[in-house]
Amino acid sequence: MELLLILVIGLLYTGGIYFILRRSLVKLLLGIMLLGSATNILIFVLGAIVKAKPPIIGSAQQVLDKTYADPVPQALILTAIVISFALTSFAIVLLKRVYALLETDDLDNLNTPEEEDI
Amino acid sequence: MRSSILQTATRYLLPILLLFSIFLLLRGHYYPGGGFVGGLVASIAFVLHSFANGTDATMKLLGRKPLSLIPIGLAIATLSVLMPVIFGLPPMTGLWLKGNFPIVGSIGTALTFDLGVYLVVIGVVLTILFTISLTDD
Amino acid sequence: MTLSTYFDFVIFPILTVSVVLVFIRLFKGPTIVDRVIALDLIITIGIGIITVYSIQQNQKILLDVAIILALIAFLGTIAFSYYIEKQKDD
Amino acid sequence: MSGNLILAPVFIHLLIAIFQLMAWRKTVTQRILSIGGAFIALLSAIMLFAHVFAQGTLTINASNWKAPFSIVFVADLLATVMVLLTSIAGFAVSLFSATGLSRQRMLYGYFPIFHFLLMGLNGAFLTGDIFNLYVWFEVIIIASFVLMTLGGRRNQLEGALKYMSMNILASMFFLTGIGILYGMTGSLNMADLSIKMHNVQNRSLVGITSVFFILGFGIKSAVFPLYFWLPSSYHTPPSAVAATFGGLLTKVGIYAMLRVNSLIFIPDDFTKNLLMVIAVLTILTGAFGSLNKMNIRQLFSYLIVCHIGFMVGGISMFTKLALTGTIFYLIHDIMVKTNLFLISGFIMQLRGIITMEKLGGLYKEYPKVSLLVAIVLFSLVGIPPLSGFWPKIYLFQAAFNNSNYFFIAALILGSLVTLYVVAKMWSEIFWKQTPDGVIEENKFEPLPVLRKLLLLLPIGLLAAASVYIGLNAEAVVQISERIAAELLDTSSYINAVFKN
Amino acid sequence: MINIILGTLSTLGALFILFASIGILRMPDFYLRLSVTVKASSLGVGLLLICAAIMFPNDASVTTKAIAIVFFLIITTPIAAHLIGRTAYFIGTRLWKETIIDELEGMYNKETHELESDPTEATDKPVSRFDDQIADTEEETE
Amino acid sequence: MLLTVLAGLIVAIFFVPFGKTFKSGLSIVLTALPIGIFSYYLTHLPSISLGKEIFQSTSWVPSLGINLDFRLDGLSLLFALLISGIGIAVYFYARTYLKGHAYFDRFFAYLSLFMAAMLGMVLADNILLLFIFWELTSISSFFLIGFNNTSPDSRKSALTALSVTGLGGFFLLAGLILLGDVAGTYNISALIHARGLIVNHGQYPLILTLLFIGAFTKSAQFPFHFWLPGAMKAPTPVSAYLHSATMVKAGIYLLARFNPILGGTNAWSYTLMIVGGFTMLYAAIHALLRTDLKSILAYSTISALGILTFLIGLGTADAIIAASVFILVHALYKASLFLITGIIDHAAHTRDISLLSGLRKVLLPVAIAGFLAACSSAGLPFTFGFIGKDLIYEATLHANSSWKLGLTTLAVLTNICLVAAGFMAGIKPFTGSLPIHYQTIRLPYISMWLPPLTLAVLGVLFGLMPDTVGNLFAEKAVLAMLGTETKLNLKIWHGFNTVLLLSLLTIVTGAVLYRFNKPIKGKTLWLLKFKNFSPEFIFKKITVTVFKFSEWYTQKFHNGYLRSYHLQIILFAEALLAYKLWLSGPIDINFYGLAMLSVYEVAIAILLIGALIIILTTRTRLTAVVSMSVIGYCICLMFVFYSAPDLAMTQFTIDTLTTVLFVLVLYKLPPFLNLGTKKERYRDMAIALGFGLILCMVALQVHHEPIETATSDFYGDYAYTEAKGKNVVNVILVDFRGMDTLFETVALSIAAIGVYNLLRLRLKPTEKE
Amino acid sequence: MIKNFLLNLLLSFLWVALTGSLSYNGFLIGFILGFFVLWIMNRNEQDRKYFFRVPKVFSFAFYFLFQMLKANIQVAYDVITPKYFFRPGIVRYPLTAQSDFEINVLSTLISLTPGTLILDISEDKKALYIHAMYLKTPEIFVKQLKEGIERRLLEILR
Ligand code: NA
Ligand code: NA
Repeated sequence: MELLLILVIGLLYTGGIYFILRRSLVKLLLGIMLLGSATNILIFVLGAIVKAKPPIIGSAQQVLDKTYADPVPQALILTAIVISFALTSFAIVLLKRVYALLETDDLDNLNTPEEEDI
Repeated sequence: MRSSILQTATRYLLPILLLFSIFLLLRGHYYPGGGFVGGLVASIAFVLHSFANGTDATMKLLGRKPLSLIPIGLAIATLSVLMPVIFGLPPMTGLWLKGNFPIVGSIGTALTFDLGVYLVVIGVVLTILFTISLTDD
Repeated sequence: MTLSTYFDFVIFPILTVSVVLVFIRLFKGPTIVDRVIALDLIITIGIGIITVYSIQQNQKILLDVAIILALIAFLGTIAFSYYIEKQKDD
Repeated sequence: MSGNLILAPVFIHLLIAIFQLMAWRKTVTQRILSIGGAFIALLSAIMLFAHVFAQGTLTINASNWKAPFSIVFVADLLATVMVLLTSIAGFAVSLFSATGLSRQRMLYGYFPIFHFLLMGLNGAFLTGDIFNLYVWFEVIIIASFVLMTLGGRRNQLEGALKYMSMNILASMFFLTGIGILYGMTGSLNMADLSIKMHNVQNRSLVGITSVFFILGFGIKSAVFPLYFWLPSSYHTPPSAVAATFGGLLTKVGIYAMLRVNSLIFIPDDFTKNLLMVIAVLTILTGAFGSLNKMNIRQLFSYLIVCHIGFMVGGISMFTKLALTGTIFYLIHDIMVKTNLFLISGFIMQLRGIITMEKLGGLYKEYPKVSLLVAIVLFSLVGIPPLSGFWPKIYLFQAAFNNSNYFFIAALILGSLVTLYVVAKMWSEIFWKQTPDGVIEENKFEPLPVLRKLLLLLPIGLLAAASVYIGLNAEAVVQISERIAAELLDTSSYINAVFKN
Repeated sequence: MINIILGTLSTLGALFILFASIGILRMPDFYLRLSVTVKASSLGVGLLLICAAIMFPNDASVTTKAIAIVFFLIITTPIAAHLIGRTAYFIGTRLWKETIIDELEGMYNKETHELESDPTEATDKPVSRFDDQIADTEEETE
Repeated sequence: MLLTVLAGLIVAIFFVPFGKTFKSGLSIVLTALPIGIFSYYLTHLPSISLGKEIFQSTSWVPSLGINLDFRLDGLSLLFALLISGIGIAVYFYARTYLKGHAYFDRFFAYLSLFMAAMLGMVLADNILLLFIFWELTSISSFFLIGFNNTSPDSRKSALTALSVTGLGGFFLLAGLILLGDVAGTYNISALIHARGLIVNHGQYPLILTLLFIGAFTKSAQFPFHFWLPGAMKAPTPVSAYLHSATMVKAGIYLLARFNPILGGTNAWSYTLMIVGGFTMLYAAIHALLRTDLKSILAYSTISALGILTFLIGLGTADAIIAASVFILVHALYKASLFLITGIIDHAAHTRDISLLSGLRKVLLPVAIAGFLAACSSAGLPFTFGFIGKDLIYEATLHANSSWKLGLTTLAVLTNICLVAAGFMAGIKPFTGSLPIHYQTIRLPYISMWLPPLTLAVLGVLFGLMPDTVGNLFAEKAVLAMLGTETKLNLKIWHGFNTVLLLSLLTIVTGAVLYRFNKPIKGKTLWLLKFKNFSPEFIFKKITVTVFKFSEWYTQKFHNGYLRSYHLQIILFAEALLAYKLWLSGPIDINFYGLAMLSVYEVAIAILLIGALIIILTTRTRLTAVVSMSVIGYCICLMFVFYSAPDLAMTQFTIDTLTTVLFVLVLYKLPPFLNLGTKKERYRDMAIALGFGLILCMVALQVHHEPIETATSDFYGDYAYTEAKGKNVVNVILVDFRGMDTLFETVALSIAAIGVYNLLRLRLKPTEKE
Repeated sequence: MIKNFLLNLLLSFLWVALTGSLSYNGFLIGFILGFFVLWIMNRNEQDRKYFFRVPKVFSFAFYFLFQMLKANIQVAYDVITPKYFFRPGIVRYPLTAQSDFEINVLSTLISLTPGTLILDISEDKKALYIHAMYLKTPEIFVKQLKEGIERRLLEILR
């Protein structure tokens, strides 16, 4: 299973990198998002993955027995997900503004000389 | 995009979602859920409302700028982190009330902290979405 | 044969096939609304899959996720229709 | 309970920011809070430094679990020095922005975000947990995005876009590295990692992991093939912001490199050579870039790149001498670079422009200011006995000891170019008379005296700091040497973390 | 015994879902796809949830959760369907050629999106839904 | 001693607040500084001349071995006296010269700073301390050359001077540090003892090269000489002081100082002789071809410096004696000639000797001074210059080298030119008939003409009592330079010998040359033909090319295209990672550790990959967004399967919100563009695939590693018992690693505020900052 | 007023359902929270009484489920068989129901029964526009609905 996941991760990275090499604002954004997800899954896979044993202590037990999924990567990814949401939302709006100001989607046109500013 | 069907539906979906979000918040320490998801669901509730009745209506419903939720949430979270310092413990040390409570399990700084997170998340999401939908350029 | 194996060899394959079918629709379009409902259906099937999975694995906790899906999924659809109409205006 | 002192520089800023958010749009309150708070933070930083300098490394286990399992904050000498410098620079900038920044920007929450940024920096320096470091980095970059776009002018946004996308790449590399580290060792605590990394059998994998960190921190600290975001963006935001960035942001990358290399990956020959090549190229790139720039902020941006090269070179050698030089340079650089951008801001206030062609006549009109600026500029160049001179001695010595002649050549070139551009700047901005018709062009009334003084206060403060560093080099040398020693022999750090 | 019930119910549910997906693939126009998917899927999922409820008999929470899920699906799906359907119509998504009647035609007020109830009041010309799909063509811009 | 050094600095600093007050007559007080210092060192003269040495040390940066070590021996005393003595003259002179100048105060601040630096340099007994003062002299000279800051070319030449000397400075620093490294000490006295070690060390050549570059740049040796004529843009007193008498001698001082440490080897002497020899002749000839008084003097100065370098290179006792005397000689006459030039410039408002004549009628004392100085420079008998020249010829004649004759001729030729040049500068303006328009010229204040006169007269007086002078000033200097005790006996009359003949020959030929060498502009123009070979020109060319290159280089890399930045970053990353992977060899995968693969997982994977393909291929943004959400939901399902319900929930809700976010702004976002050629697309796809592949391999490697569970076990054990929570993930988030969560919420808040600002804040165009 | 109270009860039941803890204080918390939630959103319509409708509710529920199942099978059959039997169309359906609540429930139910789908409702809430799959004539279709679902529903709701 991990192999399949790793394949998926590789493809996600591929897609992300390909998109950040484009000239389009929106593609840049999508690329960043793809890379973010790729990284999250990577972390998830690198901590061992376990099926159907969520790290929640059963009503009977006092401690989590060792067969259960490793909670740490989950916590890390959760943090990472939320942070990348913050980044994404900011990025989206930044894009919107850039587009509104420059009326271009072409990243190659993003070079206003200091003097022309405002 | 006004649809009376959606509006009517929102009337009972909003409270359901809010309730559900609080539910998620409170049980987070025992079962899946917690401040983040809770906050996200709550903000989704308001987003839904704004889709149905327009953002201004939702702002009216909230009564205050969502931005102002952020410092409150942060303050609650920070205070619950700094609480232990008063007792000479390092920050973020969990302090608990005696006894067990339904759903919540035990009540302590962890919970108030999660509450802070909950509020911050609502504030953040709503600030972002409503600012966008209220500005047109 | 046990329920679990039955799920593995009958139910899950059926659901898988249906997901793939829906995905074909998503791929074909032709209009954006088609894609949107395909997405919506995928999520609904997802709920189904989660349910079956939680039965098979005897993990009721996973149903919580299903609840959230059921409760929130339609927001996406609403958002899209909102967008598409708005776009028609401009 | 001195443990809690460690987190004071973090939480003070956090609380300030929260209060300021509550006082949204009340700019006067916010300014008072900012200056007062920055001052308190400075005091706490001084106390912390004094404590650590006297009694050695301090640690605290947040949430009170035993060592590797809770997020531990470690105030060793390096961290405390960085915090101290941050607090000094922060205080200066907060003074400057209280007078120098447009009210509009304040209305939209400049101050809270500025304090969040300072909080992030302090946190990054103090944390002893690699993932927590990642969180701090995120706080820092998001805050910097916001500060950079604050005002939303065209080239601000353009700069911000480039800045953002490349920094996000950096975070991606960093996070991936962390994931791999956890996968290998199941630990996130840096002290714990430095122990566990020894037991990892697959050394090549360790090497691969280190590459991810080199990439992540390399982008952050703007080294040669990864530096592009810096010169694309640093000239766009208002000077107060640029000062914080120019002084502190890239240094976080350097700090992280130092930390990670000393604790987790002891640099092998490959890493050393790689870093050395990077350093030389970085210096060249920065030097070449700065030669032709007429906009002084762009010029400063390239100088930052150039001087980052000096420090990376020091890290690459990773000997006591080299590290001492690096640390000293770090200390000097933070003071000076911050000040440079403040000065550019002051010039902006006076003239409304910062391109050399259009400036001039300051030597005639503001003799004392000119002197002040001259001091700063010459300490940047490293004219003895000002602050920039001393670390170079160490770097030269180290380079000779490792017979890194390319690095020596680069050092000389970099210093020469710095000298040249600084002298050119001086003759253009101060000696030259104001070109005709420029004063008419910009409609900025001359500054009221009080305002001018308030703007100059922070500049003077930082200038005094660098002069002090220069004249009392011995003290700084002692500190730097101690830090270098601690970086080479991490046992004190690890013992402090594990409390034995 | 219980396994057989579970088996049948789950099979039924899965099949209904399958029908829905075949439907969304095969149906000739958008509206048909929409109306097929909505119920088949929700019914199917409903059946599966009943399985779940039966699976954990002595656990109230599962039953209630199952009920909750079904309940939520029942509330939300039609609304979503209604909105996307109306949007689709509004942007002029084509009806199937064998559609026998379209009483909605021309009832929309173009400017205000307001929908008349009485055909006689419908002053407006039909919404031109036969110019190709705006929503996409705008997107197709290269 | 430290005090004398600090005095200058203190005065300089003192000017910052109280500068204005000195603009009045009060400025006379300033002269107290040089006078005081001069008299201080004068008092030491007897004891030092008897071979005493005075040390003084104050700790400064012990860890670096840099302390305020000062040492007063013959050499440093000679220089200290020169600096302060000529300082007196210059201070007096400048007071009048710059009367009423706007920057009067700044001028004296710089001057005092310079004097302090210069003193510090010659007194320093620690090479790094020496370097510190060395740099300070460069800086103060920069300020003084650019003193007329409004004139572009004085700015330009200040910049050139600083660049050249600065370049030398950094090389010198490197050299000194290497030296200290090799010898293990920065203390000069200690270094002298380590000579053997140093000279035989493998690094010796490198050290030498670095030091030489430093010295030559400072002392304007070919090919670094060109900054000096440019430096004549400075006010005349400055030229007199820095650029002839003192600062330019810093390089000479350095060589003299290091002669006992590094000297005596072939590398040392040949380099110095060749460079010095060439410089002295080259510059002397140039001097003849000038018509501007100042440039004549500038070139003759360069030539004189060449002579000194040459002599030190020669290194014999005679040579060193000659050098030490010549330093004094030259300082005296050249300073006075410069000051005279200043007076003429003031009076006649020109320095072109083709126009100047007959000024003796109006400026008699000046004329006398000029005459005396010229004689001294020409080395007429009974002048100190005569002694100097004799010694030089002695040195060349008795050089223990095979081609002493050649050296002598070189010296003679140079001196012939210098004689002529000296006459041109000192005599030409005063002889002949006085043009009408100069009739009105009045003699300036005494404070202006007395200093040059005094110096000139001294030039003669010393010539009359060479022995005493020699013993007082030169002998111990020689000791310091040679390291061995040598008796000087300087006589006016050696009897008839080759040296005398040569001297006479020199003088006569020089006079003749002066007679027939008419100062015409034409010659200067003729000189321009060769300018393409002049080092100055070449230096300019190099500079220009460097600038062009740097422009090109900077544009090449930092070209403003975000994607090319990304490209470079990614390529760099791939290169490094690929190399590392290649080193690590083949990867083995443990299939046992793998989890069972079941159909729904495959389904999800297919779905995800499919969605990814749609995103990459679609032409419509909205489809891309839809597919993005599909990917999100797939990830969510994965989290469900692999027992991460919390993640699944968060992923799903956030994904929904992201979709909403997109939808809200999407129609304000640009449509997809497919800019860029097909070729580019293929290339990028290849790069992207490479990256994906690399990460897969890395992931496989990591996955192969055994799993450490200490941390998670700890959390599992204490989550409920201690932290009172059963959802371990949540307990981690709000307790074990709560700090992460707290500051992550801060990050969220910042982002929100940022969005708010981006959309709401609109600056007025008038906003400065 | 009473309607709020009922909605509140509903919420607190929902709460119990969600928490799955059928206990007094669980219910109590649910009630309080529900009250809180409702209090957030102040809405005021006149209220109705509705106590004697429980049996009808059940009968209606069964009727509806039967309809749904039947139609579903019909549709399913149609979907899997190659030939299409359906004659789709969009029909205007004049409403008897008035209150938002009625209309809402009605439209939901109509949408849920296969073959019919609410596309939109007119601005003045007098007419629904329904997309139907099996259409003999619009009139018959409308009549069926009126007799069937709408009448039974209104019996309950009024
Ligand atoms: Na959680
Ligand atoms: Na949770």
